Amino acid sequence: MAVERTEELILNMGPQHPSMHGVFRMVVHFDGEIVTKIEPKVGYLHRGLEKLAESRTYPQFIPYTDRLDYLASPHNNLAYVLTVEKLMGLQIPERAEYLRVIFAELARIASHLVFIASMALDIAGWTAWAYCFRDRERILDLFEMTAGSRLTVNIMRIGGLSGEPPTEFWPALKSFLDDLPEMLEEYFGIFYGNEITQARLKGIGILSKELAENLSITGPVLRASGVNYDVRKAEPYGIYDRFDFNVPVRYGCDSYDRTLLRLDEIIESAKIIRQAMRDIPEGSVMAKVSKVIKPPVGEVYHRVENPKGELGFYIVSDGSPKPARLRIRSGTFINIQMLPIVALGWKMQDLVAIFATLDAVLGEVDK
Amino acid sequence: MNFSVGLSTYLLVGAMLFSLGLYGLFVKKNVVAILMSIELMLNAVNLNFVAFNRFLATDRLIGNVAALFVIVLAAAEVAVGLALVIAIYRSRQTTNVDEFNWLKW
Amino acid sequence: MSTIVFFIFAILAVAAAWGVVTSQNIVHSALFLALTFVGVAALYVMLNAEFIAAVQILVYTGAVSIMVVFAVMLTLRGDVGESSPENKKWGWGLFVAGLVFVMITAVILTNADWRILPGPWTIQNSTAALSNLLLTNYMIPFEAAAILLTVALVGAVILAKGVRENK
Amino acid sequence: MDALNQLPLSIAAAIRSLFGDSHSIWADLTMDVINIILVIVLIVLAALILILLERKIAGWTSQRPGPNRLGPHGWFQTIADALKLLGKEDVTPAGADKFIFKIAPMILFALPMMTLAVIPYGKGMSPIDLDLGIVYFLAVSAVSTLSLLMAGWSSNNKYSMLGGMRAVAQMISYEIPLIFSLLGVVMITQTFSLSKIVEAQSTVPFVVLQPLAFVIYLIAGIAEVNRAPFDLVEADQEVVAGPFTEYTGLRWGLFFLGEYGNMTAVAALTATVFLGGWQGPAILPGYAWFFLKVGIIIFFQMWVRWTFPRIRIDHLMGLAWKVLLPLSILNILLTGLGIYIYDLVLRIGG
Amino acid sequence: MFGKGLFTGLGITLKRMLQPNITEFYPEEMPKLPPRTRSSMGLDPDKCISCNMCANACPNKVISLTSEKGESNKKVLKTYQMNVGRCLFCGLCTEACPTGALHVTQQFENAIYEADELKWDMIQRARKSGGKEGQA
Repeated sequence: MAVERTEELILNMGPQHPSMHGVFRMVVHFDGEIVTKIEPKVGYLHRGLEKLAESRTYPQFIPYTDRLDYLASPHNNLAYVLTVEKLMGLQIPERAEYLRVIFAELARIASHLVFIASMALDIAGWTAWAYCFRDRERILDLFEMTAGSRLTVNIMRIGGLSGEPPTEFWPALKSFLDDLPEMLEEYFGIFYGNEITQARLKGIGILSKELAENLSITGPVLRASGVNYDVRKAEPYGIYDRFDFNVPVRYGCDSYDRTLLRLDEIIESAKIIRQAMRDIPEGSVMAKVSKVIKPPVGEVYHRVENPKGELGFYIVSDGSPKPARLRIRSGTFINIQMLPIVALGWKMQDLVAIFATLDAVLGEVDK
Repeated sequence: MNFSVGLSTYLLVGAMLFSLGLYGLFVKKNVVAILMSIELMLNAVNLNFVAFNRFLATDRLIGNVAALFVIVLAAAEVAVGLALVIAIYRSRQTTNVDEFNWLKW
Repeated sequence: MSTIVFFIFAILAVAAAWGVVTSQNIVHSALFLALTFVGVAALYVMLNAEFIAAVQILVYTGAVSIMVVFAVMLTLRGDVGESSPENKKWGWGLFVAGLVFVMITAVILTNADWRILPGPWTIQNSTAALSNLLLTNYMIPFEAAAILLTVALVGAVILAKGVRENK
Repeated sequence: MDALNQLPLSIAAAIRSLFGDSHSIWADLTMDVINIILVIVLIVLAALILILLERKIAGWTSQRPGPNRLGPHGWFQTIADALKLLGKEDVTPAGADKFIFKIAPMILFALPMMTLAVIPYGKGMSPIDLDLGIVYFLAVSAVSTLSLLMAGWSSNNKYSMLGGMRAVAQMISYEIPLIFSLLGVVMITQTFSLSKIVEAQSTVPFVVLQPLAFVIYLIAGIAEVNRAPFDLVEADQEVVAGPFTEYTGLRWGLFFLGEYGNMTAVAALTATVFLGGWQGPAILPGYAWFFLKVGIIIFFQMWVRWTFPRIRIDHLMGLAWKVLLPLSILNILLTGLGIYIYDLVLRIGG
Repeated sequence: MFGKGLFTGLGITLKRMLQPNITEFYPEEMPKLPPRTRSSMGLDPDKCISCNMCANACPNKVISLTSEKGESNKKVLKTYQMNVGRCLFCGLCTEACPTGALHVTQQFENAIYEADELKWDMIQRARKSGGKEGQA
């Protein structure tokens, strides 16, 4: 048989494209509807955060970390302040530790809700999107009443938190957790349980365990490929070793399992928050920290389990109030490299769905 | 001059369509265009069938039946023709009939 | 009244057919072809063959769409303006086509039997009559056509898809 | 009640009586012009109402009020949007095939006008009562494929072209189950005339006799007018807006009108063929029943749209060829058997 | 059974369709923002001791203030400018303020037409609002 060839279609998807989650751009080569080659292009949202850090003092950089993965900003705060505290050898009060866990896990739930919403939207399930955003509002309200902002929360400080949650925080949190199972049931009914969704996602975009490990994929994408790896368990930070929770792992390696894994993680996060609510001690939320933070000379790396993957900060300190060098290892930036490999041979619609399962946030990708 | 629409008028329209199709068949290089020309000729024939039926056999529908069969044949012809075009295009990367000078592909 | 309508559609059909064969752009050709079909369908209606007219539009719009798709698929994007070139023998083509046209015209115009106006149309329910005819007198050709279509479509699928060679 | 029922007919007769000879060519011509205007008004009105309804339903499903600024409960929102569209710049992209680009939306808008002209809106109230109503309807609505393809190709945009290609693949595939599902009804009534089909449903609507065909027609009809979950042609997430990507202002608005007009046409045919058209208990006049049924079908289409995700293209084709087509052929077979048995019983009994 | 999920989805949307709306009708009803919401900054010029802590805490050099020695050698605030175009609304300045002169307000309608209006003269703003805005 002769070489099969039809006219190749080169399509420039993004940076302005409805399904590109911001300003991601990929040059996709199509044979009909089949993807034959993908060239991802990043950098449209590059703000030079790593360089900016060198001209900001340590506390001043915290608001910038909000702008990394802006759907789970407390997590970025947490990763950064933990790194600085590790560098300084700082102990923080117990109550602050518990509150950090609560906010981090709330942020995980919020981030995963946005994931479900955008996943549903990318396969045109408009109403599921609206429901997820409706319920995410309640988490954002919790953030707002505590830290004063909804999206760029800026809640963590080196040595603790920006403030004690107000009194109305606890009943609101409890009622949210109580309503959560009902919400998840609704998402399942309208999105996961739908046969069209399952047909769209099951068996699509197989990311094998070996490939995932070789590409150093992290986070839910990795765990959906059957690898039981979670920084919270593998290298517990903060007080995560005190909580009883499972790391959900799925073995399907496909888009559907990557999507469903987020739902499992929401359940586990809710479990952690409940335990933290039960055990939280009274006390201060801020350690004694000098006004001008001057960590000792040295370098440090610390990582946390961000909703999107492993988020690590590497800081080199020269003893001045400003970091000499700061490097961010962001989860989706690494995860996104699976796209040109995994999405090959699938259809255009699958490409959109596979990209959506990565839950890419361009703030984190482009830094 | 009588402008009433008689049989010969219809037949003349058919003849024009047929000749145009024939012309296209001769001069077009693109296979798809040649298929289109053939469609034109078949339409001309159909028009004649229906016209003859209407004028010369007003109590029977044999012309219509013939036209229906021609439409079926045209559909089959288009399907096979286009399949051939795509098969040839795959190996030769051209739709130009002048370059279809191999008896194999 | 009907004369005017006839000439509108006849001229439309012929002009569109002219467009089909002279247009250098294959997609334009295909769209002109659609216009020709519409014109011819209108003529069918004037010839009391409504069913044929409807089938004509139903079948041929599909065919034309497919042709456009093929034309686009098989044409390099940049030069679609000259995607349907003409070869050097246009003089011969013109000559032969013109000759055929003159011959047919001569036959039509000299045949006095055909110089007639439409008589009364006696068949009331022509679609029902047509179906009766197809399933009684023309049963065998009808079935044969069905088989032909099936075979042609299966063949088309095989041709287009390509047979996998056994390894 | 009967007077109300006959109201449009009485008006028509009154207009005709203005002419000396109520069946002169001028009376006919006047009535035709009035009918054409009525059908255009119907489409524009339907589009105005349906666009608002669509947005309302989109809002209600996600617990929002929908448009609520202009007029009571936002009822004038669509009019404002139409005015906005009128004021927009009419952009023709460089490198577009200008004539085709400009004519494509007009074709799509003209088609529902042509199809809605043969629908019987009430007893004796078809603008044109064709013997071949169904065939005509299907033939005309098949042309919309071509207009989408023209729009997609002429825009000189790869997304548009992909959308146009998808339109051809999808609509030609779904036409077949669509036609086949209607054949069962045609076999029972032995006519293509829509008004005769409605009259045949005076005792029982065909949805009872042909439930399978009804479901097939509903699904294929949604696919035929490119609505979710079969809206691959203008799938925002993949091909931006498909053939409509490059259109602006009034031309885009014409596409919108065409889409809602097509939706109305398909719903009207469903109501006519399967739900008994204007037949109904005499508590409401016939045309009210007709529009009620059309409204229910359209509501169902919108409800489905705001619930389901979009189907993938291979599943779409698979559904048409592997599920709906065999089912519709089975339906024809069952209908034939049913008619045969019914005749047999009649012959034995009578 | 195939199709069960489809009908479940239809049921959910129908149920939600019949439920009351949850939309906030801004601007007819202003949202009730919690007191900590960092929507904009407000300054109480009388409380300000011109210590420059806010300007130092700011990551983006938004705040610039000048002062002059008043009677009894105390610093008196002369000008207080915020270049809000660069503001991250992180709230670090209000946290740094030792007297609570600079505070967050819930005034979130900050849209303006001219780029020049992004330079807030905080003393003027305080005077204009009469100290009423956003008593946190």
